[in-house]
Amino acid sequence: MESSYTPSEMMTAVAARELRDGEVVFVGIGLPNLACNLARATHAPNLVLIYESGAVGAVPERLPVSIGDPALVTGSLMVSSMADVFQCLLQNGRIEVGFLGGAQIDRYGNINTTVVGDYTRPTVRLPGSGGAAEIAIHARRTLVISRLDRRAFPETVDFITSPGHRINGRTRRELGMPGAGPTKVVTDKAILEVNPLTGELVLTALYPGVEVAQVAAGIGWALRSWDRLSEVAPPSERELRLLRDVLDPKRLYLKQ
Amino acid sequence: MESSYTPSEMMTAVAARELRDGEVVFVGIGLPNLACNLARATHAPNLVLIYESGAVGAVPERLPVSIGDPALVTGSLMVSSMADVFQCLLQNGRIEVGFLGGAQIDRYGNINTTVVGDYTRPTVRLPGSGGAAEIAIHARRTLVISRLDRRAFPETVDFITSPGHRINGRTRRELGMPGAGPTKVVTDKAILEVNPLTGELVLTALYPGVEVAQVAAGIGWALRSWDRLSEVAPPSERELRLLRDVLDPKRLYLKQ
Amino acid sequence: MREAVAAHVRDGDTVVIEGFTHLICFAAGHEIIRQRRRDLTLCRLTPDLIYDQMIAAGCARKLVFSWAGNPGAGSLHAFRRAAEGMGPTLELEEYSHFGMVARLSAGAARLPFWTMRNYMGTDLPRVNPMIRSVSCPYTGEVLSTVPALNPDVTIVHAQRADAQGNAQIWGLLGVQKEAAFASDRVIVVVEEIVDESAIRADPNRTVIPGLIVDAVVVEPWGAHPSYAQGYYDRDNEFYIGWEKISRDPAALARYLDEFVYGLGNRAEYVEKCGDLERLRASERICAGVNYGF
Amino acid sequence: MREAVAAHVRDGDTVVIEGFTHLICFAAGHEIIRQRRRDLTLCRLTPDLIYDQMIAAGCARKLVFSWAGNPGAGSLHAFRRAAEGMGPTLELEEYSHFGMVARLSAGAARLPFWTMRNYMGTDLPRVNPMIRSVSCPYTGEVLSTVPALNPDVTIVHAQRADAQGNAQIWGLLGVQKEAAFASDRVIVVVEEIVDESAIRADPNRTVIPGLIVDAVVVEPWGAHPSYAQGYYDRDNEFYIGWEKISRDPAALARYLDEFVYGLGNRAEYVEKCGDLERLRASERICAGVNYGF
Repeated sequence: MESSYTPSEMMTAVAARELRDGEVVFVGIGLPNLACNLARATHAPNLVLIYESGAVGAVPERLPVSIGDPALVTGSLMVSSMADVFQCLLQNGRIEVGFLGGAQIDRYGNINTTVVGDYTRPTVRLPGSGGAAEIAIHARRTLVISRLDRRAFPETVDFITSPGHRINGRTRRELGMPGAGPTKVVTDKAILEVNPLTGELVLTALYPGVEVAQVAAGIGWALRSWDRLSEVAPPSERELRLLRDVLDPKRLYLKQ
Repeated sequence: MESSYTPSEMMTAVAARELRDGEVVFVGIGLPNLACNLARATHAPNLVLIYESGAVGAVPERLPVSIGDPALVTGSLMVSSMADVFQCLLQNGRIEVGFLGGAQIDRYGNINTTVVGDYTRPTVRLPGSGGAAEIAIHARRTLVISRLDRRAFPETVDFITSPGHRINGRTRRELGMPGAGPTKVVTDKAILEVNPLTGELVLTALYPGVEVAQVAAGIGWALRSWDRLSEVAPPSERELRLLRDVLDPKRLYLKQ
Repeated sequence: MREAVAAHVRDGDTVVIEGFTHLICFAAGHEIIRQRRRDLTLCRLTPDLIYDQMIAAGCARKLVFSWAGNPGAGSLHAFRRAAEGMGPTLELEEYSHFGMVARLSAGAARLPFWTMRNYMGTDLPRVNPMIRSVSCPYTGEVLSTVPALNPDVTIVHAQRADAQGNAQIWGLLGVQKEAAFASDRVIVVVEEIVDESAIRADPNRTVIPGLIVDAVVVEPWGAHPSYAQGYYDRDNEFYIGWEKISRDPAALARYLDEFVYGLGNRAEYVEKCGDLERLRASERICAGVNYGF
Repeated sequence: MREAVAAHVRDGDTVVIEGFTHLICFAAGHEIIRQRRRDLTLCRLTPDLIYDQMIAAGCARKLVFSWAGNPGAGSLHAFRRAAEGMGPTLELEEYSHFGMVARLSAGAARLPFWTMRNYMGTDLPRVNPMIRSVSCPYTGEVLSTVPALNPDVTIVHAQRADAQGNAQIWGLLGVQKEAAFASDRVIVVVEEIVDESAIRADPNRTVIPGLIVDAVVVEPWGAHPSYAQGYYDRDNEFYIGWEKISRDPAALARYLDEFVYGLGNRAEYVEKCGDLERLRASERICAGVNYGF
């Protein structure tokens, strides 16, 4: 069964491959953190991990359980105040990659982590922005990791916490956003990428053994796709070994 | 000759007496620094010395030769960045007393440390504001130490670096300045204080053996004075002993 | 702590208990609950378990925040019940982390507002009229602004301070400095009081000067179940367990009875928690630097 | 240093060599003079002796500053001759310290301006049209503004850094952090290069992260005649002596010939200065703190 792997393991491996050596990454907890550490352990040893909590150049000795885990500080290169994190690093344009997730991601990559339903009378109250709004605006590009699900990928989000590529028809450039926004969405079945012309998320690559219909079934709008879809390589033995034996031995995040 | 003392010693002693125990003082080099340390050694042991360089609660083991002397840092309570000094301490309103000096001080307490003559073609180019402009604006009150001299006390300064009590006829309140400005001027012969009604510097106290005429001779405008002038006590034996044996044994600042 | 809260935290106050994951002063939150403060405007980037408890205890009239979740463990259900209209009414004022940091930065500088390049394309300004804009006097660019936040009282937990409140913090710094300078009154709670000479030996470590501090309280383990770098680790089991407790109002009430109302002070809490020693930090002591001249 | 200056400091650049009394990188200033850079816009709160020398050497087209004196010792006469129309023409742009700090803070945050409550009643806005104002979108209060300062290159002297330029500074911090983040290129000059592990052992001491640094140069005594806390004291005799040298253009030219043009690098300068050991700092090493968890 050595070739079998969980969707989480695949998503983590795919996200890791998106990171280039030496890049400065604004890291979140969970799969993004695992993806960054997998990249560091493989093709990107010089990746600089920055957490919104202020840890710069973190080399966590254990799997951080929160974005402010003490293990992110111990042995890091610098601790910044949060004012410096947002002003001197993020707004300054030093963050090359940001990671975002969300309860809802729509056709144009707008992300909602605030409310399901009406803002004043929500059916579900979500945590809110945290640093997500400014990460989506300032990071040179952002990667989204999310499992396919019609509720998670509606035609339009109930609330725009983090702006994507079209907001009421207006482009990021028109609105003056420095970063490129969510250019790629890594799901459990396929990869979606933004079509730079329309600002729409389109299907560009399938995971092994996945049909386009399975992907479309998890998307709340008429999903377009490239004429020629590439197939994404599964996690290598090495990637799996690192994920299972070193990075998440307790299977905290990679079980399913 | 033990009762004899220099003008510098008198000015320092007088300035020291102006400081109340526990006050937070923005200190300059030279006589202000000596005055603060004299006050700490006598009636104000809990005076908090802050230097614009960032040293907070400094207890200099030697006479600092500059506002950024390393002796101001060693053993201090805190080192602040200059952004914090000006925003979180000064603009925040935490500085109770500021010290200022100047090449020119006019009838309304306006101070010039920028140029003698025209700004664009000065006869003498002075160092400029440094932190003086914002100290004059924000410190709850400021003390000025300066020797009497008609050139140093003109009717009107050539350039307002640090605002006093009337600027083109407008009051500090009208201009929105939080602090009270230069309320007292300690000279080598007498003390001038602001008349809160007119904003004018007036003679309020004479040093021992000084005549009003001697003071007026060093002032470039028709100096008004209180009807009843108080006489300022000379430096006590204790004050002189501290100044000469402990605070400035090499007579760097107290010679004349 | 009892005296400090009694003297400095009043009904109707705007209260900030800061600390980003690190150094969250639960000891102060519990004492405020015990003293039954009411109508508080609670401000924090991440309300965390401490504000979830204070909301459940009825201390809060309003919440000002930017991320209201249970980091890595789920929801803050007392907050959610209120926000979803199934609990006591709670007024919400919502920003992003950068917005909250900017509000406290303006407060610390005693400026009425702070400027950011932010919020374009988001719905936050639509639901929060306090997010406004200003035009640059040089470029004409329109930038977003938030108003200053100047709390009545800010409570900061630090590793150590002297008797005057000169407080030293290492590890994550969050926005504690800005919150303290922005506040009218400041309570510093520490793991240990040290002699002034220990502070003066390393002045670059001082984050909050005593001259802005109104009360100093020693409260070992005062940040539990959050952590204090170099003293104890985060009690992650408690954070995970909170999901179950806060989900059930009755269970939450029982928790407050048992661990807050039922106890007189922090020492009793520490004793009741039992084996906190399991969280004791390992030794990773750095080298000192030379302050000589 | 030769390579770093050759690669990163270009004719016509806006250059910042910061350090408030502490850690002023004379080594870099001398190398810029040696490489005969021209038309530089030199920015510093306190031009100090280093910019007086660079002005005398003809490197500067413009000076942006807030206090141009020789701290505790007199005047900067090369600056004064220019300002008083008796030397080469030098364009001046003048602020107060707070204004310069604000300009660099805006630059570091990549905002076009910074807001202050300042300058009312002063003549500075009259002679500097870049000091403007903005209305608060909440209170309507009119506040003063300064434009961002974003240098082409900033040179920061630090006590130590690793090979990537993660730099640690203690003692006075000045505006080095803001200047470095505001700059397009950053050169970090240090008293000693340390292993990355030494930086990682005490991350709260790091002021400038390597990710914004373009070049790292090791230059012991590189800040002489200014000082480096924990390494060497200020050479006050030199500062006092500068009054006499800078007052006489011929003497100043001789100084530059002897101590700058006549030398190939900093090591030769240190040797020529003779007994700098007299300035060696005493030992006042602080205790370390625990980063364990």
